[in-house]
Amino acid sequence: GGGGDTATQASQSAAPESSAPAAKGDGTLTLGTLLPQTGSLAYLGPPEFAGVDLALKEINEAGGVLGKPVTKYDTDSGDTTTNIASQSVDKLLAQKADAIIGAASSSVSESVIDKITGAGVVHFSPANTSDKFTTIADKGLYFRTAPPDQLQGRVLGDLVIADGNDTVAIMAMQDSYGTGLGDQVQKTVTDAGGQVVVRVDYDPKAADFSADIAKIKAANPKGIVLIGFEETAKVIGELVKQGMPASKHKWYMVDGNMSNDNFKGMPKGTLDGVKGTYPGAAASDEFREKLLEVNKDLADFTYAPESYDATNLIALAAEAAKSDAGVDIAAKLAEVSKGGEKCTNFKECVDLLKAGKDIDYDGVSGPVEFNDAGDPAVATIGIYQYGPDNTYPVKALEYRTGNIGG
Amino acid sequence: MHAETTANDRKAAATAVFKDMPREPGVPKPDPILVVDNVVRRFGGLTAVDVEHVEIQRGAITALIGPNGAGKTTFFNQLTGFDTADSGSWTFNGRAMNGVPPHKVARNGMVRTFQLTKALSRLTVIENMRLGAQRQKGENFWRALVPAFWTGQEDEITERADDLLRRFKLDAKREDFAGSLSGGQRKLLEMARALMVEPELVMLDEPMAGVNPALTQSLLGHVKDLREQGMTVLFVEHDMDMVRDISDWVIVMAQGTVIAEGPPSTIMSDERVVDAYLGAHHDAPLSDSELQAQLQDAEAELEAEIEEETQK
Amino acid sequence: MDWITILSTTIKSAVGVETVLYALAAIGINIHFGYTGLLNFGQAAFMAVAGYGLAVTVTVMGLPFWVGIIVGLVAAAVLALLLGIPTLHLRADYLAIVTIAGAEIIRLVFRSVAFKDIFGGSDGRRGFGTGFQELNPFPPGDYGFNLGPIPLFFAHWQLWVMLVGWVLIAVCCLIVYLVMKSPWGRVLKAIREDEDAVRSLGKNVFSYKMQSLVLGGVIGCLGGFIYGLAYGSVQPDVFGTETTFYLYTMVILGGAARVFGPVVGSMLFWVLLVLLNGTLSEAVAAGVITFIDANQAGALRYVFVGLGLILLLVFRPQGIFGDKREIAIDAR
Amino acid sequence: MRRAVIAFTAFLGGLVFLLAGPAHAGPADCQGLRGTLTFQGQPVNGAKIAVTTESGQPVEEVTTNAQGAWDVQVEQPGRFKVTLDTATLPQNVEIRGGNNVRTPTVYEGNCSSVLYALQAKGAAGQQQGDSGAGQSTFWAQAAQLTFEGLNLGLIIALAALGLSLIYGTTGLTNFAHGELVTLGAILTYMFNVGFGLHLIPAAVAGVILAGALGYGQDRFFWGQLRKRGTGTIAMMIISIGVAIFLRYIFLIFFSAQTESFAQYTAQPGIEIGPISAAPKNLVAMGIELAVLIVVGIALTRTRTGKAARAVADNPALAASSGINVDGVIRIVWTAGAAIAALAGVMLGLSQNLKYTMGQDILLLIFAGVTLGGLGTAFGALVGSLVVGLFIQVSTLWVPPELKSVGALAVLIIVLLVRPQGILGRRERIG
Amino acid sequence: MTAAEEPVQSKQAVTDRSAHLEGAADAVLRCDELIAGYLPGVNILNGADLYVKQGELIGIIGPNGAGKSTLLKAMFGLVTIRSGTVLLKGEDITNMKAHSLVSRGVGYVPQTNNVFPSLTIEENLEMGAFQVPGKFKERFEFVAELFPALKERRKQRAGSLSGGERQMVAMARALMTEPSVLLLDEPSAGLSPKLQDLVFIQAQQINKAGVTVIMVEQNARRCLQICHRGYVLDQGRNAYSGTGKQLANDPKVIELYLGTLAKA
Ligand SMILES: Nc1ncnc2c1ncn2[C@@H]1O[C@H](COP(=O)(O)OP(=O)(O)OP(=O)(O)O)[C@@H](O)[C@H]1O
Ligand SMILES: Nc1ncnc2c1ncn2[C@@H]1O[C@H](COP(=O)(O)OP(=O)(O)OP(=O)(O)O)[C@@H](O)[C@H]1O
Ligand SMILES: CC(C)C[C@H](N)C(=O)O
Ligand SMILES: [Mg+2]
Ligand SMILES: [Mg+2]
Repeated sequence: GGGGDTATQASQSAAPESSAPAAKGDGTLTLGTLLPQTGSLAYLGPPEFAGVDLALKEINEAGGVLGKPVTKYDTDSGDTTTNIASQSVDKLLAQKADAIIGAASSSVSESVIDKITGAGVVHFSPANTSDKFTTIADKGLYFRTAPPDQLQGRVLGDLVIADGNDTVAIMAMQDSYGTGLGDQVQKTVTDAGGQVVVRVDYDPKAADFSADIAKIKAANPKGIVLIGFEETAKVIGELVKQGMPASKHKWYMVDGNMSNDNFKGMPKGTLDGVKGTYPGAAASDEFREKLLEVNKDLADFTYAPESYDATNLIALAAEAAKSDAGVDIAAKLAEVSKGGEKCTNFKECVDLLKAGKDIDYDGVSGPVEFNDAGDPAVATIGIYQYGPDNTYPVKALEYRTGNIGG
Repeated sequence: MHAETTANDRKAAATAVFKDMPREPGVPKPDPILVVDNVVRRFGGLTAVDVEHVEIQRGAITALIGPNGAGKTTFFNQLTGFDTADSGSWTFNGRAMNGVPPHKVARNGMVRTFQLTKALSRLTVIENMRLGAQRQKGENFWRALVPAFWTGQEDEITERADDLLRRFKLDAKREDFAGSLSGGQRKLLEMARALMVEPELVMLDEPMAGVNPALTQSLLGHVKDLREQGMTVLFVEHDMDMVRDISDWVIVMAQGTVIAEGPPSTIMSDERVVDAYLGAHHDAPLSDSELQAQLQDAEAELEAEIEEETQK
Repeated sequence: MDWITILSTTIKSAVGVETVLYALAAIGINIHFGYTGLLNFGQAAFMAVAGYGLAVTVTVMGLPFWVGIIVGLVAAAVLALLLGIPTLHLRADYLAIVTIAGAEIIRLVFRSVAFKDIFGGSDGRRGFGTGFQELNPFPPGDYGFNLGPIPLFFAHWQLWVMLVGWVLIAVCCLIVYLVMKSPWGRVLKAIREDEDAVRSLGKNVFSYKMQSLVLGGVIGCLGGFIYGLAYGSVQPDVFGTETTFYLYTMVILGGAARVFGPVVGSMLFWVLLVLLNGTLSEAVAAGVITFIDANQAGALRYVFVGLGLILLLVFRPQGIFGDKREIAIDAR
Repeated sequence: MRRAVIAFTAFLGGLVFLLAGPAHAGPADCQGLRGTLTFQGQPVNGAKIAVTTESGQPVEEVTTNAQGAWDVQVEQPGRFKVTLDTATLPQNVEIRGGNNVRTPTVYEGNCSSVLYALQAKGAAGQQQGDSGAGQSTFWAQAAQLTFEGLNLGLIIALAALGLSLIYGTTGLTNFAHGELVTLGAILTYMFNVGFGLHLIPAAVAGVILAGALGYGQDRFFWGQLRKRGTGTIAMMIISIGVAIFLRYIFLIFFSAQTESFAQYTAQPGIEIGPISAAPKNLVAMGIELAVLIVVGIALTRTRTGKAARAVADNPALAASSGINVDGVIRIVWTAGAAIAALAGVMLGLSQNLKYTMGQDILLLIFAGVTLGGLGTAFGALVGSLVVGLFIQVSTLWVPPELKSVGALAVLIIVLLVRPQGILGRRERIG
Repeated sequence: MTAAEEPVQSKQAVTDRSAHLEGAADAVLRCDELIAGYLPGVNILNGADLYVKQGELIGIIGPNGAGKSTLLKAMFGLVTIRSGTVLLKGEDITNMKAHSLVSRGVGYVPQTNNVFPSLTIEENLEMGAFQVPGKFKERFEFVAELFPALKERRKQRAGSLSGGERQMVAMARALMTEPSVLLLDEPSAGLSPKLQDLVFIQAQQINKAGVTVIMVEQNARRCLQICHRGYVLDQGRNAYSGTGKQLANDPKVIELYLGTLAKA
C-alpha cells in the first residue's frame, strides 16, 4: 500500500511554470532547513542539523547578517515514500524563508526544487550528490556543497579495483542518487578491468530483499557495492543469511549508508573490514568538538561540514549582496566562494566583506568553489573502514581530492 | 378483463388437447413451447437431473411435482441458464437454448422465479416491479441522460406494476423497501415481478409456499387469467390442492428423472406417484377421521416406545 | 497561535485542488460502490493511468497537452475493461481484493526500475503542465478577497485548475443525477442487491457492471488529471491503496448513493484534515501542546481521520445525506 | 626453485607494501595508472604493460616488478589505453575473459587502478563451461528462492489464518488486520528492546498481550457494533478507519524508523544443500507450520471450531441452536489477533520492524486468503504458500521490484478460472 | 389489508384481554402486549398476546406480513421487544439472548435461512445438539430414522440442498435437543405432501410426549386440525383465538384466512 502521507498534499503547491518573482527582501535573513527528521535518512539528520546550528550560532554571535540576527525554521524532509517534504516547503515558503537548506536525499530535493526555485528562494543542499542537479533547470537558484557523484563513484570504483575485485556486484537503491552513483561505479570498474557481474537496482521500500540477494548470490561476485540508505541494514541481514558475509566477500558502502549507529545491533564482526566512502575532507577535531557541543549525541558526522559551509555561504552571500532576497543571495554565492581573499569562518569573512574586499570562503568540507552549475568544482572523498565493533573511525584510511569535471 | 367465453375457451382447449394424450413420460404434445432432450446435471456422484424427453404444451398450465430433492429446481436452473448442464439440449419456441446466458433466456420470453426468494432489498417494492419490464428505453445509458426519452414508457410500466401489486396485495407496501417484506410477501413480489416481464413462458418455483391460503386462492384466479391471455405456465408446487385446481397437465419427477405425466385427476392416483411423493393423502385432503386414525397409530407407537424405555 | 493562517488555509481547502480532485475520484467510487455495489478498491489506479497517460504523452513522447488528456481518458477506459473482464464475474469481496491487486500492479509497474525510462521510477514524471497553463485565461497574480482579517487568495494557475475542476464536478454530478434516477440507474441499484434476480429479469448484468465501471473509472480519472495539472507532477506512491481508502471515507462521509455525497464528503474531509493539521502543528510550535513533537502532530491528524471515520460509521452510518432506513435493511 | 624465489620476494614485497601502506594515506602525489598482477595469490613478475593515450600515442611501457606491481605516471589526465602483453605472462596463465586491453581514465591529481584478473589456462573450462555452470547456479538460485518463498508464504499464511478466522466467523473483511500484525511485532519489540527481555519470552508476552487486546477489541468495539446491527460493508469501512487510526498511533509511538529485535539480527546463514538459511528462519517456519496445522484441525474437528463456522454462516440460527455467538466470536478474535501477532513477530524476525510492516503485506495476506477461497482455513494456507512461492520464485524471470506483480497476477488469473478460489466452493443458485 | 379486513368484532375477537389473562394464569410461556419491530419507529407487533399451557400445541395463522414470524422471533430474543413481557415458567425472559433460552429448554426453527449452508448435514445436526454434545449419537439415529434422506447425505453441505431438504435439516436440527418448548415457523413449507404429513404427525407426537409446541403455519387448515388452540394474527394483533376446530369452522376466518380451495 501507498506511502504514509500520500493524501497529504497541503494546499499551496507551486506551479512549476511560474517564473521567479522579483526580489523583495525584508531585511531579515530567514533560513529554512529541510532535513531528514524521519524516514530512511533520519540517522543523517542530526549531523546536518548540527552543522547548520553551529554555523548559525557563530553567525549570530558575530552580529548576524545585515545587522540582524538570522532566523531559522526547522522542518522535516521525510523521504521519497512520503511527501512530507512538499508540505514542509509549503510551510517554509509561508514563513518567508529566503533560503532553504536541504534536502539530504537527491530524490526529495528533486521533488521540491520547482516549488522552491519557483518562489525565488535559494535551494541549497548540503548533501545532494546526484549528478542530475548539475543540469537541472533551477533558475540559477540551486546550490550544493556536496560533490556530484562522479567523484565518489570514481573513488569508490577505483577502490574496488585496487582491492583486486575482478567480479563485482552493485546493489543500488532505485532513485536518482542510487542509480547515478551505481552507474558511475560501474563505469569505473568496467573501464579498469573489473566485471560487474550483477547489478540490482532495488526498490528501497521493498519489504525484503531475499530475491535481490539471491540474484547476487547466483553471480558469486568478489566485491559487493551497497548503495542505499537505512534499508542497507536489511540488505546486510539478508547477505549474511544467504551466506555472503563480509568475511567472504568484500562489501563497499557509500555516504547514504555509512553509519555508526545503524549496525550496532548486529553481531560483532559483521561489518569488520567493510570499506566505504563519503564526501568531505578531514575535519579538524576542534570542529567535531564544536559540533558535539551543539548536539552531544552525534554518532555520525556525515555532511555536518557541508551543512555548516552551506549556512555560512548563504549568510556571506547575503552580506555581499546587501540583501536577504533569495535571488540576490544566489547571484552572489559563486562570488563569495572563490576568487578573492581566503577566509575560513563567518566572522573572518564578514569582516573582510565589510572592509570591501572580495572574499574566497574555504570551508570545513573543502575549498568550496562553485562552478556555473552551482556545484563545488573540487572536493574530497574519504575512504573509511569498519572495525569489528561495526563502527568506523572518524579518520579516513585515505582522502582523495579531485576535480568534479575530471 | 376477458370475456367469460374466451376464458372457458382456453381452458377447454387445453383440456381437449390433453384428453386423449398417453400418460407416459416424455409424451409428445401437439404444440410444445419447450422441448427438452437428455438434460443431465451431476453434482459429484449425485445425478440431480437426468431428463430424457419432456415437452411443455403452449398455452397450458403444467405442474411439475416430485419429492424433495427430485431435481426440480436444478432442472429449472439448467433450462434458464443459471447453471450449466453436463449435457443435453432444449428448444424454446423452436430455438435452441442450451448455453444461452440467463438474461438472454429471459429476453426470449422464458422467465423463472426463485424458490429461495431474491428480493432486491434496498429497492422499493414498486422499483422491484418496474425493473421487470422489458425493452425499457431508459435502460440505455445515453438515452437515460435525457428523461424525455423514457418518462412516457415509465408511466405505462408503473401503471401495470400498480395493477399487479393490487392483485398481489402488496399495494400497501408499494413504497417500502423490499428487504422489509415478510417471507410470504417476498414470494408474492417475486412472482409479480416475473409477470412484469410479460413472458411467453413463466416458470414458477413453489410460488405459493408460505403464502396465506386465502390469498393463494385469489392468485390462482390470476394465474388462470394468464393462461387466457395466452401465457404458458410451468410451476413447481407441493400444494396438491393448488395443483389439482389449476393445472392442465402434471409432470412428476423423482430422483432426477420424469417418472410420470398425466392430467391432475389421474396422476394423483398413479401408484408410483403416491409412493414416491404423495404418501397417504393422495386424492383428497386428509379428513378428520383419517387424521384421528393417524394420531392413534402414532400414539400407540409412542406408548410402545415409552413402555420399552421403562422396561429397560 | 496563528489563527488567521489556520482559518485561511482551512477555508481555502474547502474548494482547493485537493478537494476537487478527490471529489471527482469519489464520484466515480460512488457510482461503483454506492450505486452498483462494486467494491472497487482500485480507484487510485484510474487516477494513476490518467495522470501518467498525460505525463508520459507530454514528457516522453513530446505530444501536445490535449493529446495527453485523450490518452489518459482512453487509458482509463481501457483499464476499466481490463479490470472488469476478469473481475466482474466475482463476488463482491473477491472483487475488492482483485481490484486492489490490479491497482497495485499498476502502481508497481509505474514505479519499477524496469520501466524507469517511461514512467520515471519512484520519482515519477514532472513538467507537463505547460500546455494547460497556456490556456489559462487569468493573467498572473493572486485572486481572492479578504474575509474580515482572513485573506483568501489563490494564485492564477491554482484558480485555473480549480475552475476547470469545479466545472467538471458540476457536469459529473449532473450526469450522475440524471442517470441514477433513470431505468439505467435502477438496473445498477438492482445489481447491487442481487445479480441473479436481475439476470432472471432479462438484464445483461455484466454489461451494466462494465458500463458502471467505465463511467466511474473515467470520472475518477478526471481526478488524476487534476492531480497532475495542479502539482505539475505525478508520483506512483500517491496512487496507492490508501488514496482509495480515503475516497471511500469521503463517499461514506457524504452518504453513499447520493449525488452530492462524495463532493460534500471530500470538502469535509479536507477541511477537517487541514484544520486539524493547522491547529495541531501550530499548537506544538507555540508550545501549547508539549507531549508530542511536530512530526507526531502530523501523524496525529491521521489518527483523527481514522477515529472520525469510525465514529461517523458508528453514529451516522448513512453519512450526511444518507437514508437511515436503507442502512437498517440487512443486506444479507 | 624459481617458485621459491617468487614466493620469497612476494613475501618481502608484501612486507614492504604493508610498511609503505601509510604512505598511501593522505592525498597521494600521484597522477597516472597503476596495478598489481597476481596469480593464485602470487605476484606475477616481468609482465609487460603498454600504456598509450586513447588515440594510440604511446605513453610508456613497463614491466611488473617483483611484487607484481606496475605504475605509470602521466602528465595530462585523460583516457588511456592499457595493454597487457599476454606473451609475457607465465606460460600456464591467461587473462580471465581474454581481453587484454583496458581503457581507464586518469583524473587530475589522482591515480587510477587497472586490474587484470589472471587464471590458469586449463581453467578455461570455468569460462567456457559457463552454460553448465549457469544451469547449476540457476537451480541453486531456484532452490534458494523456493525456500524464501516458503518462508514468506508461511508468514503470510499465519497472518492469513488470523484474517480468515475473523472473516470466517464474523464476515468482516478486516482491513485493520495488517495493523494487528504490526501490533504483535511492536509489542514484542517493546518487551524485547524496551524492557530488555530476551526475544523468546518477549514474543510470548507480546503474543499474549495482543491476544488480550484482540479480545478487548471485540468486547468493547466490534461486538458493540454487531449489537447495533452494523452491516458487513459498513464494518469493512470501519476497519479501514481502525487501520488508519492504529497505523498512525504506531507512527507516533514507534516512529517511522526501521528497527530490529535485540536478538537474532543478521544471524549468519547455514548451508543446507543448495540453500542457505539462518537458523532463526528454520525455527520460525517450524513454529508457523505447527500453529497452522493445529488451528486448522481445531477448526474442522472441535466443537468450538464448528461453532465458529456455524456462526459465520448464520449468527441468528447459531444462537437459536444454543451457541453463545458472542462468546465464540470473542474466542475467535482473541485467537485471530494472537495469531496475527505471532505472524508479526515472525515477520519482524525475518524482515525487521516498521510501523507499516503489516500494511505492506496486507495485500499479500488478502491475496493468500482469496486465492485459497474466502473463509476456509486450509485454503488460506494453500493460497498463501502459492503467493509466497510466486513472489520469490518469479524473480528468476522478472525484476525483483516487480515480484509482487507476478503473485497478484496469478491471483487474478486463478480467480478467472475458479471464481471461488482454489479450495472455495461454489454457491448454489435458486 | 384494507379497512374492510380490519379485525372483525365477533364473539371470538379479542377486544378485551380478559380471556387471555384468565387462560394465561398457569401458562408455561406467555407474552403480554408485545410491541416490537425492526425499523426505528415502525412497530410490527402492536400488542400481541399469547399463552401456551404445559403440553399444549398452539397454532398461529394469519396473512402474509401479519407479524407471525416476528412474534416468534421476539419471544426467542431475536427481535428487540419494545414493550411488553415474555414469561417462561414465570421467569421474565424478555429480550433474553437466544442461546440462554436454548439452555432453558426452548427450541426454534426459523422460517427462512434455517440451515448452516457451509456445514454438512451432520454438522448442522451437531450444532442442533450443541449444548448437549453427549446426546448427539442417540438423537442422530432418531432423526435419521425420520428423514432417511438426511442420513444418506450426512456429508453433503447443507448449502447445496434443495429447498425441501433444507427444511428437513432445519426440522431435524430442532429435534436434536429435546426442548420443552418448541417454536416452529412454517415447518411444512416447501415439503412434499408426504413429508408434510410427517411433519404434522411429528409435531403432534412430540407434543404428546410432553413438549409444548407453538407452530406458525400457512398450511392453515392442517395446522388447525391438529392444534389444541389457535390464534389468528393480523397486523401485529390477535384477530381471533379459539380452539382449532372453532377457528377452522368460523366462516369469517375461512373467508379471510383459510380460503375455500381445499374444500373445493
Ligand atoms: N450445488 C449443488 N451441489 C451438490 N448437490 C446439489 C447442488 N444443487 C442441488 N443438489 C442436489 O441435487 C438434488 C436436486 O435438488 P433440487 O433443488 O433440484 O431439488 P428440488 O426438486 O427442487 O427439491 P425441493 O422440492 O426440495 O425444492 C438435491 O438432492 C440436492 O441436494
Ligand atoms: N428484517 C426486517 N426489517 C424490516 N421489516 C421487516 C423485517 N422482517 C419483517 N418485516 C416486516 O414485518 C412485517 C411482519 O413480518 P413477519 O415476517 O413477521 O410476517 P409473517 O406474519 O411471518 O408473514 P409470512 O406469513 O409471510 O411469513 C412485514 O410487514 C414485514 O414488512
Ligand atoms: C545524505 C546523503 C546520503 C544523500 C545522498 N548523497 C543523495 O544525494 O541522495
Ligand atoms: Mg426446489
Ligand atoms: Mg413468517
